[in-house]
Amino acid sequence: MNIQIANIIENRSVSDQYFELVFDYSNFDSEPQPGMFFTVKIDGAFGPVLRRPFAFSGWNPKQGTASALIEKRGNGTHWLAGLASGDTLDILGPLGKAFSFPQRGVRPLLVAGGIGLGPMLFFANVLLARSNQGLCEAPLLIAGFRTQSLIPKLDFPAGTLFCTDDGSTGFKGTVLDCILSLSDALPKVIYACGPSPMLAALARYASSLALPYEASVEQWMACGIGACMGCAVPMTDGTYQRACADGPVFNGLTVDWEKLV
Amino acid sequence: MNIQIANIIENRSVSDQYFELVFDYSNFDSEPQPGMFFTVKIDGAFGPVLRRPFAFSGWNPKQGTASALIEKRGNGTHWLAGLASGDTLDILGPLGKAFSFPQRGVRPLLVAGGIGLGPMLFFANVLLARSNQGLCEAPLLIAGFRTQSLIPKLDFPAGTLFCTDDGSTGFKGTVLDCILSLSDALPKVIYACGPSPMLAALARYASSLALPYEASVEQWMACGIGACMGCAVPMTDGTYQRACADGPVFNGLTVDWEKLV
Amino acid sequence: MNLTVTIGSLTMKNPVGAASGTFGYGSEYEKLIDVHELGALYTKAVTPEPRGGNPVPRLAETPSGMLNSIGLANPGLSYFISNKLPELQRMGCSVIVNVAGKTQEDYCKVVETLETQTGIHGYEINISCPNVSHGGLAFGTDPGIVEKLTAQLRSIIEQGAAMRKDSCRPLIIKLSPNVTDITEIARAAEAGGAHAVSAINTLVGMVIDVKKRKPVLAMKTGGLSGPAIRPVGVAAVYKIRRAISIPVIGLGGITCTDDALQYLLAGADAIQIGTVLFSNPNAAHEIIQGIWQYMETYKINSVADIKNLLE
Amino acid sequence: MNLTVTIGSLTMKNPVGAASGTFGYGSEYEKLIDVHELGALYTKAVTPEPRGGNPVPRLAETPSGMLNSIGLANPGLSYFISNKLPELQRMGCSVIVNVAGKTQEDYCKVVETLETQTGIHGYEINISCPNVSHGGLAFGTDPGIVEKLTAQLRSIIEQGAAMRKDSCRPLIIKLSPNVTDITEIARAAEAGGAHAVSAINTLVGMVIDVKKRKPVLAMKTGGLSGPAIRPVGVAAVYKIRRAISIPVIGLGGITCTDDALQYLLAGADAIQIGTVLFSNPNAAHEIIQGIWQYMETYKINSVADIKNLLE
Ligand SMILES: Cc1cc2nc3c(=O)[nH]c(=O)nc-3n(C[C@H](O)[C@H](O)[C@H](O)COP(=O)(O)OP(=O)(O)OC[C@H]3O[C@@H](n4cnc5c(N)ncnc54)[C@H](O)[C@@H]3O)c2cc1C
Ligand SMILES: Cc1cc2nc3c(=O)[nH]c(=O)nc-3n(C[C@H](O)[C@H](O)[C@H](O)COP(=O)(O)OP(=O)(O)OC[C@H]3O[C@@H](n4cnc5c(N)ncnc54)[C@H](O)[C@@H]3O)c2cc1C
Ligand SMILES: Cc1cc2nc3c(=O)[nH]c(=O)nc-3n(C[C@H](O)[C@H](O)[C@H](O)COP(=O)(O)O)c2cc1C
Ligand SMILES: Cc1cc2nc3c(=O)[nH]c(=O)nc-3n(C[C@H](O)[C@H](O)[C@H](O)COP(=O)(O)O)c2cc1C
Ligand code: FES
Ligand code: FES
Repeated sequence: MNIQIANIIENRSVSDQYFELVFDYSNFDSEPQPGMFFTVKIDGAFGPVLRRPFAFSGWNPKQGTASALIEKRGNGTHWLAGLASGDTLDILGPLGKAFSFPQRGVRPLLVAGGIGLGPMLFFANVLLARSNQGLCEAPLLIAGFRTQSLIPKLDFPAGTLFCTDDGSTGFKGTVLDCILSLSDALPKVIYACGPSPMLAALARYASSLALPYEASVEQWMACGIGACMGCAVPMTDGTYQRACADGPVFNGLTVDWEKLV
Repeated sequence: MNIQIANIIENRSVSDQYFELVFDYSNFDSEPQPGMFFTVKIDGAFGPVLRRPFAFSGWNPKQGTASALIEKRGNGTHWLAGLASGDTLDILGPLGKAFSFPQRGVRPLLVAGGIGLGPMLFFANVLLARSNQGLCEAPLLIAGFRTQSLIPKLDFPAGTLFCTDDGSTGFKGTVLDCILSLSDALPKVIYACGPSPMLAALARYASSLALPYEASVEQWMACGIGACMGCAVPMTDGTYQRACADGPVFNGLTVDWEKLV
Repeated sequence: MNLTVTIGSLTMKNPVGAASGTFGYGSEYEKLIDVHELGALYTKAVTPEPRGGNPVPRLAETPSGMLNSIGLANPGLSYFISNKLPELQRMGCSVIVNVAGKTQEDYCKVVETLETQTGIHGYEINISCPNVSHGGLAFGTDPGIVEKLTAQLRSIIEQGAAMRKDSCRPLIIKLSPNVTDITEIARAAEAGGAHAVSAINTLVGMVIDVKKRKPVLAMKTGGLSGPAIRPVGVAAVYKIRRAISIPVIGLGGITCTDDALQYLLAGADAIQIGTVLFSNPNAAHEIIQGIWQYMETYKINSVADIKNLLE
Repeated sequence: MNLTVTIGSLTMKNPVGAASGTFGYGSEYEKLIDVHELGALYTKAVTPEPRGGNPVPRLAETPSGMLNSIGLANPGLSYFISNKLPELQRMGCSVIVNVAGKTQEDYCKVVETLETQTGIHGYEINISCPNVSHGGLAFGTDPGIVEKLTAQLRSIIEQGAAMRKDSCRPLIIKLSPNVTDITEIARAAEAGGAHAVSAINTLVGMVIDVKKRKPVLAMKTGGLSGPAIRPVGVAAVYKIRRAISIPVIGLGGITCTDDALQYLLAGADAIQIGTVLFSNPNAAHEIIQGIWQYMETYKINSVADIKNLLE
């Protein structure tokens, strides 16, 4: 983990609301793993006081680049969307805990909701590579979106299932509906990133089947490195964990989703 | 006076610290006159709460453009310097009172200090045009700078005298030294824009010779249109006038320069 | 759908007012915007005598805010009546005269005199002024003084109304945030007979120019306004709303519809915009439209119901 | 040239400290910056018992600032002593323990216990906590309570020093800006025997999510920090400096050298940085360098002389 002024290698729109930011990662001190994130300082002169956190969506050690999939939400992400190759970014990373690898012989189910796609795509690609080496089974990625126009124009692993709320493409319904519709086999382990209501629904599902379940949680952050206790995530045992340092990936069965909002 | 979202036609560096901003003026409701100014909103998303005031440095009714010479000082002007043709600006203008025209037969002396050049160049060009029509004498422009590298690469009226504090070009010394060195004839009327100490020195000089003297004064502004009383300029009679609405051009002999800082 | 707001006997056509000191007496803005669209125009403070105001500089910019030390510069009561009031009367919006003074008598004198005039729809009492007969601490910091001043002004306007055979003009006490417990002052104003309170006035602040090695403002400290103080204002209104039952007018750092809605949800009956007018004179228009849309979205009939939407 | 700062018996190597609550107990930042460069590290508040902190969300962003309602989350006194103190002792900078509590006894218990420990260089008493035995208003709003609390803590540390046969650790009272007259509270701290005061803690603020129609923070209000409050902090320090003669430690919205210099010129003997660390962890280093350069430019030998440069 360190801070670098990184060059933007590429910044391009990949769907209606999403863009892919690729930046020089050659000067960072450690490798990003799926589930980890970084924070970006927004707009030098007049920017807001908090950095913005984004999950890694990929890492290319040969080219020395890393990437994130970003949704245009407020001022910060709109500002980011306006940057181009050649601009620089003040980046702090890699931060947080990654997803753990599935056991051999268990087909991992990866579930992404909306912009939660970034880390799941990264994880899917890493698992694919591992499965090619015989280290694990090939993953199944299920990616849900409100509507077709949000689905980014990117390479997805073969067999990826798409769902849309409005049925404009793929399965019509939520990712959970889609999982329930999988006739062939019940999932054995679930990894997910997406909006909290989706993660909570998956937690209920995983819990009902006693499936291992890891979820990457979003919470407002200040320091991003575990010092300020701002990003607390409520646990079922009544304690709080820090999204930035103890997460963002948690055992989804131990998160108190009700209290997380 | 009105507010327009104006297209930037050209924005280019003209010296070490100065740039010339040219923008579409075709939609404004009245003509800018030398000494008048406009205010610009800085950086939509995260900008400061106050607009930035700049004097007009030119107006081209045929092309429907107006311009300003701007010095890079703080965040606002640096942000402005980064804009390019095609970007838009939120502009309020024209504001304030202009210089009055000299009587016929009196050669007007125009004095500019640093970035005070903008309005004086505008005025010089307007007076040149009038003198070509026989409406007044051709003006003499004296422009002072700290050093040569600040002098903008622009067209100056023939006969313009340049002074630099460090003697790197032209007359070595202040604009007042330069005036005092003019052997041919004493000035009959002075118009000036520049740093307050320069304007104050000219006031002492003009007063000692009982010369008419108009000075364009800088003062922090909030509303820019005369409503808030923030831009008060202290007068020798103990009252305050508003730089934005009663000025920025004042009878320089009535300004209380001591109290203006 | 109904955008009107009722404060005492006064009905404002919508909840958006221009804050005192940022809008002059309206005439300057007439060239830029439709002043008659405003729910209310709160004038620059009026004092008994003309005041030139403070030495310069009077302004400083701060992160997401600004400091001002205008010093209640105003042409005085007589000039106000003869020159500004006629202008105000043709603005087409409710005119609330902001009143300031150094002593209790000053406030009374201004209100008493204005009670003989027409075309005034209410008074906003700026109690952030230093109280000379009380060691210079602002009037607004002492609940006892606030209640007494309010009661005295209330009785003056009751008399005025009786004389004019008219309903009593609303008395709005403008609260200072520079106190330990703003609800205590709000309660004092209510107890004294205020028809409403407005909150917040500016926070005390200072900027030092490190190159010149002196405060930027000639008066050293000034009043902090703008988005920087919005969270302080929203918190104040939220607490005041739960402490008193007269209407609350919220202000401080409002720049757009969402900011205005924060105040309305927090419990404000109306709002004012100040500093934003300097960068966006059109803000009132935009916010009025925006509130209308919000009410449509949530199917609310009256602005007063927005506060009930807060969970 | 001398960057050291003296507070009571303590000499800090430079005037730049990391503010309580923004720097944890230092270990997280060790990976990013040279923590030993700091003049002082003010720990996250320590309370007698462990505290999980407030419900979530605990953070909200505001214009040039942020709200937090962490709620004094901390592992409690015993865990602090066994696990955090050893870490702190190897940081290589002065360690000031920030102390909080719900009752006067809480504060006394923490300080009393820590007096038996080594590796602590001073105490900063967070009197912005709600005082349960006093209706929930913060300790720091009542000069009488502040003087009494300060005096009691002073006597505890005097005894501790005697027992340790060591000089007395400095007692720093951290003032809340949410009061009518902060100089009154500063005078009470001085009268009670404080070695220094620090100012300011956060302002009370609130943000409402107009789409969700509820306050963003689970606790509704939170503490406003960051550049937005800097003018309030500078004004407070300027006034406090002229009201008391013990050292003043300035904080609130400092992001860079110029901001720090504003506080030092206003009269602060040292400064702290908080919120800026979230966006720029390297800020302390930059500010220490910057103050050094300023002193060179103005040919000043001691940080303490910067305040004399103010005209
Ligand atoms: C661990 C983590 C990983 C994330 N990964 C991604 C990602 O890969 N792609 C992506 O598009 N988004 C991601 N996000 C969300 C992203 O951080 C926000 O969308 C972004 O900060 C919005 O900034 P803004 O200035 O555009 O919006 P603003 O207008 O400032 O805020 C819009 C919303 O964004 C959220 N937000 C703003 N600031 C923060 C903050 N400091 N911490 C948490 N949430 C905030 C809030 O919910 C807020 O309501 C992630 C968040 C976390 C915590
Ligand atoms: C009537 C008038 C005409 C002007 N004409 C020109 C011009 O033609 N060309 C030019 O380069 N500059 C001109 N200025 C000065 C220009 O407004 C400032 O340089 C600019 O506002 C600085 O903005 P900033 O954000 O870059 O600097 P900041 O970092 O915000 O401030 C730097 C300095 O700029 C000045 N300043 C900042 N904001 C204001 C404000 N609202 N009002 C007045 N001064 C301010 C202050 O002295 C401040 O210390 C004029 C000013 C006035 C009042
Ligand atoms: C330049 C200026 C002048 C002001 N003058 C007055 C005044 O005369 N009387 C008053 O009660 N408030 C005055 N105020 C305070 C505003 O009315 C308002 O309470 C404050 O600015 C907060 O709102 P805002 O953040 O929207 O500006 C003034 C504010 C500014 C910025
Ligand atoms: C996340 C956070 C947690 C804080 N926790 C504490 C605390 O435990 N004790 C305390 O005295 N102050 C605490 N503060 C206040 C800061 O120490 C400081 O007084 C305030 O943030 C103003 O400084 P700044 O603007 O530089 O952040 C906290 C501030 C923040 C932002
Ligand atoms: S953001 Fe500070 S602890 Fe997680
Ligand atoms: S800037 Fe408002 S009166 Fe001049």
